[in-house]
Amino acid sequence: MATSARGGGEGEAAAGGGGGGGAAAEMEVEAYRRLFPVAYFERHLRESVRLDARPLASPRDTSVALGLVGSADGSALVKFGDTTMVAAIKLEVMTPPAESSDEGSVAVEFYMPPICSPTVRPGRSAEVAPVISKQLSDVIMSSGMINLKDLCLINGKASWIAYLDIYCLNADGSLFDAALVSTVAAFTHLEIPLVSVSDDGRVVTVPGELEGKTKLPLVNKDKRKLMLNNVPFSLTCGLHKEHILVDPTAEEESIIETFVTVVLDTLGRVVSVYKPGGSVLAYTSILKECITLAKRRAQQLRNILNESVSAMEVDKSS
Amino acid sequence: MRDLQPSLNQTQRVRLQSALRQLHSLPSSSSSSPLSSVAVADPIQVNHDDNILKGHGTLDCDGEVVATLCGVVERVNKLVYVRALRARYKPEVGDIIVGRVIEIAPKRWRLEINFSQVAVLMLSSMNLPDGIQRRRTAVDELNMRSIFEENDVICAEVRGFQHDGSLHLQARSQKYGKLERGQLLTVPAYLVKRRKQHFHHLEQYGVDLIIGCNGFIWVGEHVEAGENVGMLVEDQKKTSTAEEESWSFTPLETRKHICRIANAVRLLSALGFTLTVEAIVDTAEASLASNIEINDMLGAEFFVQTAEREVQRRASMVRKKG
Amino acid sequence: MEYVNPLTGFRIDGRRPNELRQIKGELGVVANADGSALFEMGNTRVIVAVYGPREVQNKSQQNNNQALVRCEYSMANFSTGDRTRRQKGDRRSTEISLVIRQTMEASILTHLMPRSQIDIFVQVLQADGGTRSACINAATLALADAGIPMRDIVTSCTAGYLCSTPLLDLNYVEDSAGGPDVTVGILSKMDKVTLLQMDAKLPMDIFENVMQLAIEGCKAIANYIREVLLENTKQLESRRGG
Amino acid sequence: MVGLSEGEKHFIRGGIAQDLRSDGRKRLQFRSISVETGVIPQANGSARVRLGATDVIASIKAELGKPSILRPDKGKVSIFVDCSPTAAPMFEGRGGEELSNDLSVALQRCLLGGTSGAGAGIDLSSLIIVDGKVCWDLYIDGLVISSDGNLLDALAAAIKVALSNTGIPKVSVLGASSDEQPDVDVSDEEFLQFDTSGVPVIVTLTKVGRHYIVDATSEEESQMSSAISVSVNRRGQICGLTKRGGAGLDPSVVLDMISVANSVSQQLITVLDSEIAAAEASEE
Amino acid sequence: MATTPMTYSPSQGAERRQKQQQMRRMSQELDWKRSDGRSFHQCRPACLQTGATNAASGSAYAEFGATKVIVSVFGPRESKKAMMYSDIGRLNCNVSFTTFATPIRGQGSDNKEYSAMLHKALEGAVILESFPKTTVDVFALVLESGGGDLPVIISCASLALADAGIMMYDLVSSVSVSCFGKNIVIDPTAEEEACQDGSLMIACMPARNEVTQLTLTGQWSTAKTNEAMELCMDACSKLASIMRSCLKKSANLSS
Repeated sequence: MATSARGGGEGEAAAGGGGGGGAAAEMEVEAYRRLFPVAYFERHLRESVRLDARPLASPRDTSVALGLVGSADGSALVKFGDTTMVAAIKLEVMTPPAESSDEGSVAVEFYMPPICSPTVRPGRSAEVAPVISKQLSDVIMSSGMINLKDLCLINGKASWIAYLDIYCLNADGSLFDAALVSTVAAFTHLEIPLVSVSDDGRVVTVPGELEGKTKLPLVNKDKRKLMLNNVPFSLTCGLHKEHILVDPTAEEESIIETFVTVVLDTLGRVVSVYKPGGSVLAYTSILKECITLAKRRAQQLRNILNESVSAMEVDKSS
Repeated sequence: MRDLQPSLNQTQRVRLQSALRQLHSLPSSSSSSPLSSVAVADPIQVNHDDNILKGHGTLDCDGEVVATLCGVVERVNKLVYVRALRARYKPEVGDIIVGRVIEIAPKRWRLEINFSQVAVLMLSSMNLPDGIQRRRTAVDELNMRSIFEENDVICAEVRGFQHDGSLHLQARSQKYGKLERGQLLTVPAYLVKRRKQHFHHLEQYGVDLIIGCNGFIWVGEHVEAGENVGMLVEDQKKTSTAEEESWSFTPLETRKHICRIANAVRLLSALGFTLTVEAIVDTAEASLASNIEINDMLGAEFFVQTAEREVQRRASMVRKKG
Repeated sequence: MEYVNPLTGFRIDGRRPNELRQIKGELGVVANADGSALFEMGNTRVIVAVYGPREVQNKSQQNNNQALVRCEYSMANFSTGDRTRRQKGDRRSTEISLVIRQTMEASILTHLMPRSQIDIFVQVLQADGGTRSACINAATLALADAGIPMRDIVTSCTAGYLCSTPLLDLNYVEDSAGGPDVTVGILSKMDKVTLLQMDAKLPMDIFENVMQLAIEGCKAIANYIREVLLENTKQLESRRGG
Repeated sequence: MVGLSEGEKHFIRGGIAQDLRSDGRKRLQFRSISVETGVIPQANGSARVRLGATDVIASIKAELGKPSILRPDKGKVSIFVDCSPTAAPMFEGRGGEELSNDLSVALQRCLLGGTSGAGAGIDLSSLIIVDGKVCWDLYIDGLVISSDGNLLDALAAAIKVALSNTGIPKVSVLGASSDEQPDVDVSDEEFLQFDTSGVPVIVTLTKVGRHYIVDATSEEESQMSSAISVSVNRRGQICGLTKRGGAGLDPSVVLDMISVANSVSQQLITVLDSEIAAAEASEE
Repeated sequence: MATTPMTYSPSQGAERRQKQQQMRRMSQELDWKRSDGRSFHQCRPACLQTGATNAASGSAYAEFGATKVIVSVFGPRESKKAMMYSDIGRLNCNVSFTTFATPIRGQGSDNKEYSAMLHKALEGAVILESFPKTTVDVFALVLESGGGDLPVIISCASLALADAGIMMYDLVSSVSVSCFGKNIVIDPTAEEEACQDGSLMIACMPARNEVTQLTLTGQWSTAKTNEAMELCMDACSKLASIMRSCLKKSANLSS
């Protein structure tokens, strides 16, 4: 189902064993791969190598770019190998409900437009999209990453609602992990516009050039950046037979028996563990190993994110 | 053909109404009197002692015979039935029809013929292009599209209903087959009367006119029976340059005749007059005689004139009889 | 609000309580359909086009013993007083489609046209009360125009009860007054009620009066429809000639 | 969908090449057009236009609304077209949606001018009642009842006629406080006629072979290689244009088609003018 | 979020109106400065890239100023819709916008108008006979709407079709102009489009000198139409050569 016709190229040479095969040999390997995907995959695993020539415990090349979408208040583009996510945040004003008059809110939606995968057609959304929306929203809330009180503008009158929309541009496995990184990155990039209250009680933005000139009272002069407290990162591990494969691709996901997704916060605490059904039982020892792998990955992601922040600052200043 | 409703001026309207009134008052040449018209649910007077047979368009309702259609009550010996006017085509064995292929199914073509179902033309009910009578082979079956393909207009004959209720056609004659180089018109089937001859070669025009019993009327360039025009158009499909195509177009003179005949059909159908070859040719001739442009045949003035001419024609027929 | 003037006994639009609005039927309004009709009851105006009997389009719905009858009801955006952009297939139109289909199916001799399909497309141009009645009346005309055999002429009319008076053929204002209203459909020759819809409580004796009034309305409409059909038939026959 | 055999297609193409179409028309000749006004009495204006077997209704309804923040000095106009299943069984359910959308967009493009409101066939400023507060929202609805080609031109003609038949109630402003929504009184007796001098007509040129024809029937449309719809006003200015898909065209051909459409449109406007006058006379 | 409260964007309304009025006033003059400093007849720099997503048979990413579009092409593959017998393939186009593409957060739904327009612009260029009985799906996602969206989508889609190896008569490139009073301004931004007096968009196959799609709004004289068309055609052929070199670059890379 999810065989990526193109991603194949590099994997074969390493896997086929022959290495030096001509076009004919390549065809044979390709045919074998399509006809017997599991056998092909398992033969790789025995050599401790994956279809794309990665070692089992290596995630794909990961990159984060901030501020891609000019029309949004915060945005980020995240790539895990070929999996690509764009996340953007738009801030709007709402009247907070009475029971939480000093809080704003976050609305998360995860989209899988038809461009991301051959299996998605216009008019019908992919069935995993709402599941990932829900997981993301749960993790954002339960991790305490955002203090909703920071989103308050005027107690009881107005607060921010952050619409976070994540589009998957290319679905090649580990969608949740990539979506979560893009979420964190978009919030990191988020710049809250300077606003004041107009005569009719509506909150309006104050354009940069008018700052200091407008007669209207500025509401949020010192709340222009959101403090992120416990930044969560996640790692999805595929469990197949006795092997653990981190950051699986779509092709691997279609073969692998089961998965465990571990979400950790800044302090290395487990925020959530998610394991959909599946044949293999995740033993405690395996789970522990997954957590160890996730810690390593979280650190790595934190570094990548920091680099992207400084890259952007360099960009700005130059 | 209800698409033709010319906008009449005041005088024309009065003239048309008077013409139609006269038509109404003229005694009809057929046996039925105007009084025998019925609407749905109208009772039909019968003498129950006669052991009458209740035919098409009638229903027994509490001992009374009532009509289920709008139409004219016809009585043939003991049979009483309602002859419907506007309705889809009711096939009878031996009817010559014109139809359009809508689907190619195993060993058969399925045709739209203005009936409540599609009609079936079996490969075996069809003369093969080579003209040899033989068993149909699998190769023939694969080549069906080279005989008739989707949307082709075909002339055939009603063979009858099969036991499964489907309507079958046959085309085992040189005169049947694909119709090309012309136009297909559709009129209500009740305007076509069954006659001995439905193929007409109008020699003076070089035009073929086929009046299908199902209300599909073909007007096209004359083709000698058996002449294989199919190949001609096949060739054109391949050679697609505009220049080459233009050589094969219907000559303008013939096209004028085709369009004039076609407009005569459109006009008569809009007026609701029976479509006989005589009426059609008369109308075309009348338009020529009074120098009416082809398109103006569909205009208000000629519309009214045609109605008036029909009044005269029928009146003179009554006089002859009387 | 006074829907019936207590002094004169006239209704808001000047009718007597048992008076129908102006009705008008016209055949052949859609060029390419097998049968079509326009029907007006006062300001309510509908067009019906009938396609068929023709080959069943969706083979799985084909019935070897009888014709498949289908109906789709749509309202033009401009059909109501307040302009509303309506979605196709909303609940109300699905319901009315069903009512029209079932009512017409009761009259069509479907067993005479096995393995075929008859489509009744109803388009409301103006809705001013009694739309479903107008649709049924128009459908009868259109089906007859298409030469589809029917048991009987089906007609429909509404009646209501306002200001202690049974009222025939409610217009929109009367219809939205919130009083009880009854929509009746009859097979006119057989004198059988095939459709009865009422949405309010009404004492039995009053109900009978109101329903009787509606039936009278149906019969008057049936007479009119018969005349239209007969006149059309005579016209077609005399034009066709011998 | 019109299914035609190769033979019939060839015949149609030949007729167009020889300037004698199947019904005897010349390439640039319309079918006879018939116009009826006031067909929807409940609307502010309405018209029915028939071109051969093509039959459409346009209705104009005016409702009070609020001008958009971005254009406080203008009223709003919206155009929607619906293809009734009565016209063809294929419009059943959502079958007509694509065509309806296409026609709606093409009409909007041809009648509503640029985003600034310049070049609109309908003067949007005439719809304003109180600047920034109250305006008329004009709803233009087209309904296709019967379809035999050239729907767009027929709809645009119907809209033009319906607009000329439209009376908009006179409105007097009662309350005049500056920041609140003012009270208005809508007259049931006095109506203002609409200025329709600027409303364009649409002429669609269908290219078949090397030639173009106007007012194509569905059968002829099935033979189109491409088509261009041009909206032209009385002064001969182009007010909108849409190419209706199909094959590519040489720019010089496009320009030629525009100028042909322009000259045909003036004839169409004259025909419509006299039909409007006749329809109004017969309505009274 | 089960119940989304009524929310509004703080940048709505007054401020945008002011900006537009300012723009409007300015554009009435004979000579004014475009906000991004371009001259009237200068296009935005075009950034094009093929192979943006590899889930598809072919894809392309286009960035013209603030306008960012990504297009994927799938197929030829089996048609989802039941089709009548046909010798030719089907081209299916779908355009959608992200919720954050526009200044005011949108619904992110399919844009039927653009889908239909994209189809019309491409159908004259794609050789449908080359994939009988199957469908080629062209899906476009507008990441950011910064003006001239449709022309960018069209150009980007034809690049993606080429990347997918679908046979075409020529690349389709598309450019639009806005008209302000007497001035014609090429490749307008969203701000400019919001208050233009008229617009003209051309999609064409420059190598064959054929127009595949042309739309025009507002009032135009014949002379001005000619001028605008010429401007667009010229820009289209320049754009096409950029597209061509982009394809060549990716072809060199992959070989």
